Amino acid sequence: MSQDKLIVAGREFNSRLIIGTGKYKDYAQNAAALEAAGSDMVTVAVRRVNISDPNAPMLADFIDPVKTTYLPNTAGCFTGEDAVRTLRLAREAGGWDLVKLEVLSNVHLYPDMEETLKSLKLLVADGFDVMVYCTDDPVYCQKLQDAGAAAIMPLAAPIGSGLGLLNPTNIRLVREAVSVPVIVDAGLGIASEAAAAMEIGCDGIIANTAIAGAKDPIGMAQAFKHAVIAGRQAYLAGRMPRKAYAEPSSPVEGTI
Amino acid sequence: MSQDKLIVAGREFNSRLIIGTGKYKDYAQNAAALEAAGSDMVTVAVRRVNISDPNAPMLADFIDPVKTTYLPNTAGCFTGEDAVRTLRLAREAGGWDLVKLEVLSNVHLYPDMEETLKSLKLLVADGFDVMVYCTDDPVYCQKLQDAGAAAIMPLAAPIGSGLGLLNPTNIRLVREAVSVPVIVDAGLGIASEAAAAMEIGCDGIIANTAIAGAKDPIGMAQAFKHAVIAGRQAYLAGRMPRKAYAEPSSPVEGTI
Amino acid sequence: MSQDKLIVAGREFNSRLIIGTGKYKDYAQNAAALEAAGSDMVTVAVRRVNISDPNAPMLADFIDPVKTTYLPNTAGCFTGEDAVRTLRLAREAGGWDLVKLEVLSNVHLYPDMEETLKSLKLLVADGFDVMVYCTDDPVYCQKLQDAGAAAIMPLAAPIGSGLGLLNPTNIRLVREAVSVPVIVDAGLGIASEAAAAMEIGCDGIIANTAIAGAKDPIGMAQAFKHAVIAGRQAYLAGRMPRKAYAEPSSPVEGTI
Amino acid sequence: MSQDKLIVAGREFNSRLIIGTGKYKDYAQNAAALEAAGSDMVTVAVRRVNISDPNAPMLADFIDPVKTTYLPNTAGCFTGEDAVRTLRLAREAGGWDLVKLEVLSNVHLYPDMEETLKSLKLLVADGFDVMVYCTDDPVYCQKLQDAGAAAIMPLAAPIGSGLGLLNPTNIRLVREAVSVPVIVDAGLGIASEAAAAMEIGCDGIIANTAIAGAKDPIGMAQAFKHAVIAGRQAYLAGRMPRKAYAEPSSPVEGTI
Amino acid sequence: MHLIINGKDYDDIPDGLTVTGLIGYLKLPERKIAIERNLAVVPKSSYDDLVLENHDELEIIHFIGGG
Amino acid sequence: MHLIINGKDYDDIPDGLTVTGLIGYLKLPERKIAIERNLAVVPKSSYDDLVLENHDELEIIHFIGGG
Amino acid sequence: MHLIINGKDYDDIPDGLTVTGLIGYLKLPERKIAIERNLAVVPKSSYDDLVLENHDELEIIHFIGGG
Amino acid sequence: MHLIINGKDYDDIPDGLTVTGLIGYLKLPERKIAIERNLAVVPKSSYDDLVLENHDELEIIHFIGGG
Repeated sequence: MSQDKLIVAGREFNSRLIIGTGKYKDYAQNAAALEAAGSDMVTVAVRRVNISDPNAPMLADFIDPVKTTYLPNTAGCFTGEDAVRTLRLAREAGGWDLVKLEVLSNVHLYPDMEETLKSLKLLVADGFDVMVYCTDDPVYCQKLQDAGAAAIMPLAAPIGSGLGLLNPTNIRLVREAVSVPVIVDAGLGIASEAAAAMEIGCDGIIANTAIAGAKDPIGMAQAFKHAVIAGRQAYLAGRMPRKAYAEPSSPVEGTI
Repeated sequence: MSQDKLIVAGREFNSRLIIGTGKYKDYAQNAAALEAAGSDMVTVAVRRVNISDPNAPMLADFIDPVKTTYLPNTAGCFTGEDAVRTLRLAREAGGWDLVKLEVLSNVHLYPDMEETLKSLKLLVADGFDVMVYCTDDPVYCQKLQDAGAAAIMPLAAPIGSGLGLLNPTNIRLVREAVSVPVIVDAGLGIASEAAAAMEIGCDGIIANTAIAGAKDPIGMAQAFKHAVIAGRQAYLAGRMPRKAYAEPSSPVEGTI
Repeated sequence: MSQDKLIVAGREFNSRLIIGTGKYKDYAQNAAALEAAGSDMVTVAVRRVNISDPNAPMLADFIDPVKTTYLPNTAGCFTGEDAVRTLRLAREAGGWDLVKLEVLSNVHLYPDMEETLKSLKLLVADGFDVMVYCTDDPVYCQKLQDAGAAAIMPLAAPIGSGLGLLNPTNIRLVREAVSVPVIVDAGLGIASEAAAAMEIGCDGIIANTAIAGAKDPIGMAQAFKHAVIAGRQAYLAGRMPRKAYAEPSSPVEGTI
Repeated sequence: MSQDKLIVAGREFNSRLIIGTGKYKDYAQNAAALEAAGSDMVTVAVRRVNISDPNAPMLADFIDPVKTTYLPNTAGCFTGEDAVRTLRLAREAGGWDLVKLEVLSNVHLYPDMEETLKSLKLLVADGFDVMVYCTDDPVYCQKLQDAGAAAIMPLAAPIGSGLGLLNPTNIRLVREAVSVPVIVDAGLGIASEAAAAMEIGCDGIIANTAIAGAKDPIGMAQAFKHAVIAGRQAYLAGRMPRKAYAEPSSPVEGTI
Repeated sequence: MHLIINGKDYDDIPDGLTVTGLIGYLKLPERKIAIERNLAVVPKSSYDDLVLENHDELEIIHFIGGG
Repeated sequence: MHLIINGKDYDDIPDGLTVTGLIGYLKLPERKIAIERNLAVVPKSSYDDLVLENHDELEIIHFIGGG
Repeated sequence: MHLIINGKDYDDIPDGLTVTGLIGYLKLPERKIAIERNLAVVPKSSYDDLVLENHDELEIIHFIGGG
Repeated sequence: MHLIINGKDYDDIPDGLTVTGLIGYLKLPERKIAIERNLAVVPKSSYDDLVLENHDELEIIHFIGGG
């Protein structure tokens, strides 16, 4: 499967699993989870430097941005303007154009699709490659693609809930409605759900709380690594048809 | 995870995935699927030799019983007597005691638990190590253990249906009701379902039609291999708690 | 629908909903729930009279056995002998032959099918009409019918759990495997689940904890009454086919 | 329950079930289904009069708009302008202000929320009381309420698919996000799904294909009538808590 | 005169018809219909007085079954 | 005499009681009960005639609420 | 002699064959098979010595693909 | 001079500092940070030349863990 790479905005990634960098015990555990997950992209947040303690440990000391692609997000931005302003700083800080847009609402942190689409247009005009966190509404997902999204990232369930893939039918409709990569982001709780999402034909998975919030984050990172590979291979292999009744798997003739 | 072996009746197996040998295009494809699945045990049927054509290709020419454990089944047996008679021949043919007991009914090929328990007692008395195909009835599964079953193998769905893990709650109750290995057998349709079964705490998976009946059996075999590893690791790692509402995965303070 | 009666062992019942008489605040509330449910059969337990307080309120003072059929159960019996002994006393006490057999195990109170079948044969030989609480194993359900069961009553989920209809596929297979009435008993948590069970083709529902354990048992009894009617009518009416994609419900031509 | 009316934009309705008028064999069958459903509101389409055959049967000959509220929809409109223009004509034709806004996309006939919100604002400014067909995105549903929607009507599944309540969690989040009535519209396939939607706390149900497409539409209309009542009463009664394990429903002491 | 009604051309409509006159001419049943003239809804109250003009574009609608 | 009723010992039961007599002695209400004597159900028809004997084991049951 | 092998009649089997002899006669490949004679499993250790008799019923099995 | 940095007032910043000067003054580690001055991103290329003015509003950010 080595040639089956994830390609976003012309960039190639070996792993279809993207992990977050929030909620870990510390950056060391985060780095170990990254190693176990085999990911080559992590989501990161943009925040003010702590002026009073400039020597606090920094993410870059544990996860090398040269070896691992940082995907700056706009978590905490509730308007398009904030999102654009945040990502312009992120671009200057990191020197790259690939970003994750998430404009959340105060309704269960669900993405605000109206503000998201508005922000996307500003960012695209500003030269960004934008991976967009969104709902599983296939119509809006298509609007995002038409506006230039580099990847469509519908939620599986409310962020951090671990409720799993709540609406596989909508994810299928989204998959069919767009041609850019579809990456399921937010809401997964355990590995098999990531496999199930990939089996629908999704191109990748983002997991943060499911891994960081497990009793053993390193083990769960390995589990997600294998689950994403399993789901991808199952999708490519093509599943057997479902049958309403049993069929023998051993020959019926020749018994003694 | 190298030390996390599947142990059945004192025998150690590196893989927790057991594949079938029925329904493949030919034995060559079967052997390739075995290689891809990384299994070290396969289920096999016991049938009459074709006297008129003694040179027909034989399973043993493609899958070496020395390197891969053959698990003879009693598919096609509808009474305990037939099952015992068949396995006694299998023992003489193969020279081993580890067998799979399945006594099916004519009701959707569901296992006949009354006959199955009766057969199990005969086989145990006869010195066999018996892995028992059964329903997901936790009471009967406990009876099977009490009668000396080496492994409890409840169905996920009607055999060959590909309907998936129909009743995770019962599989959980079975898992809690017995201490011998629990291996989900029959009815799975795609890789993520194998992962989900392992996440409940099952010790292994048997897959035949889901792999042999896929468009690309070799690819699906790889998918199941990774899915079983994923599910096992996720179970060992301990999942995050489910939450009814969203929780941010990025820090909320320090935004610009 | 007035002619669509539930017929068990030649007896006609207007309602397809049977309610329990356990767990209510008091018998008065129980009687009010019965009125709201519109049932004409209730399950009852057989217990020792309190010799030291013979004037304690009795069920028969609130629910008239002449107007409402008492269905004595064998709850608390863990062997066939106890079940038969209990029901013989029940028959003498009530003067009727229609009984509910439940032989539970100590594994999550799941029915012990081996003991249940044994008890059933004793009771049938003794002239009882036996409604049998059982698992959703279609093979064993057929054995129960063959042994003379008047009704097959598979559980939806562990008794008292309120987990709902865990395995609709098995209930469908049970429905297809027997010709006597199939009544889903135990495990339902809310009205829509009763409707869903009836839509599969079941002949009736038994609900106890779902009603008695609701915040407002009277209201929930009404809900179950309507749900059972809804499910029955939907089953008889024949559902629309499921479609993978949308279809307009308004004409597409003639728009301005 | 007689006082538990559905109130939309100050209008009171005795039934919480709204049925469609599309896809029936003929208007006579439609009228019979309405009678069986006990609804007092029906959705209707606005279309050009057939000039060449002015004597063709008309809906109003079978369903009296005086006794049954006509809810004109904008099915077939793909832009806000078309929707507004259509409903202005509908208002003149019928003489009422209560309308159903649906602006569909060409992506599986999913509602186009961007256009829908735009149209809603035009209609509200024009004095309409607007019941809005929408996705189950809680953020957009709240935007619709803020823009003056009289009722929020999220789809259960793609229209006409009969796939049922695909995402109960989102319907719950929508229910919690708005205070105006929430009416589940489109995608239901059978009665129990309507009950399940009401149990979440929805205020009503719209069903068209599920009834018109049943083998016996009259019977299915009755089924939906009871299902909506059942779900509503169950919601008001408050369900029992779910438990992971069994609990006896008969007393454990006093057995012989 | 010439009218466009529901997207079709009608060349032989008598001149000077009012909306009411047109309804009678087309034998449209006395039922719930509504008329749009050149993109503006025509109030029922003006049916008697409004005289249609050559090349007017009319939409004449009613309610039919729909989901 | 001594009887075992519902698993408890009763040492001071008057001798020679019939089942009917015992029901009256225990003031059991005239309601649906059933009695088992030494593991055999006692038919209601024999309540008046059946004389209980010393050390008889009785089970006296009725219907109560149950699922 | 006459043998019934896997349910079929074979009338022209040479008399006095041992099990080993029969395997050679039928040209069965030297592979994992097992033989049941009159419902009893024949141990491989006795193939050379066990002489088959007229009308013996034999089952000759091997492993094939199965689920 | 007075600067507002990340929303806080700093009254005692030496006058005439360049961005590079400020980074040194604040002992900010030589790591990936970015600076916004009065709502406009400051290109790294201009750190040496850009002289900060009294009352400038600065945002100084970096990457931290996030989902």
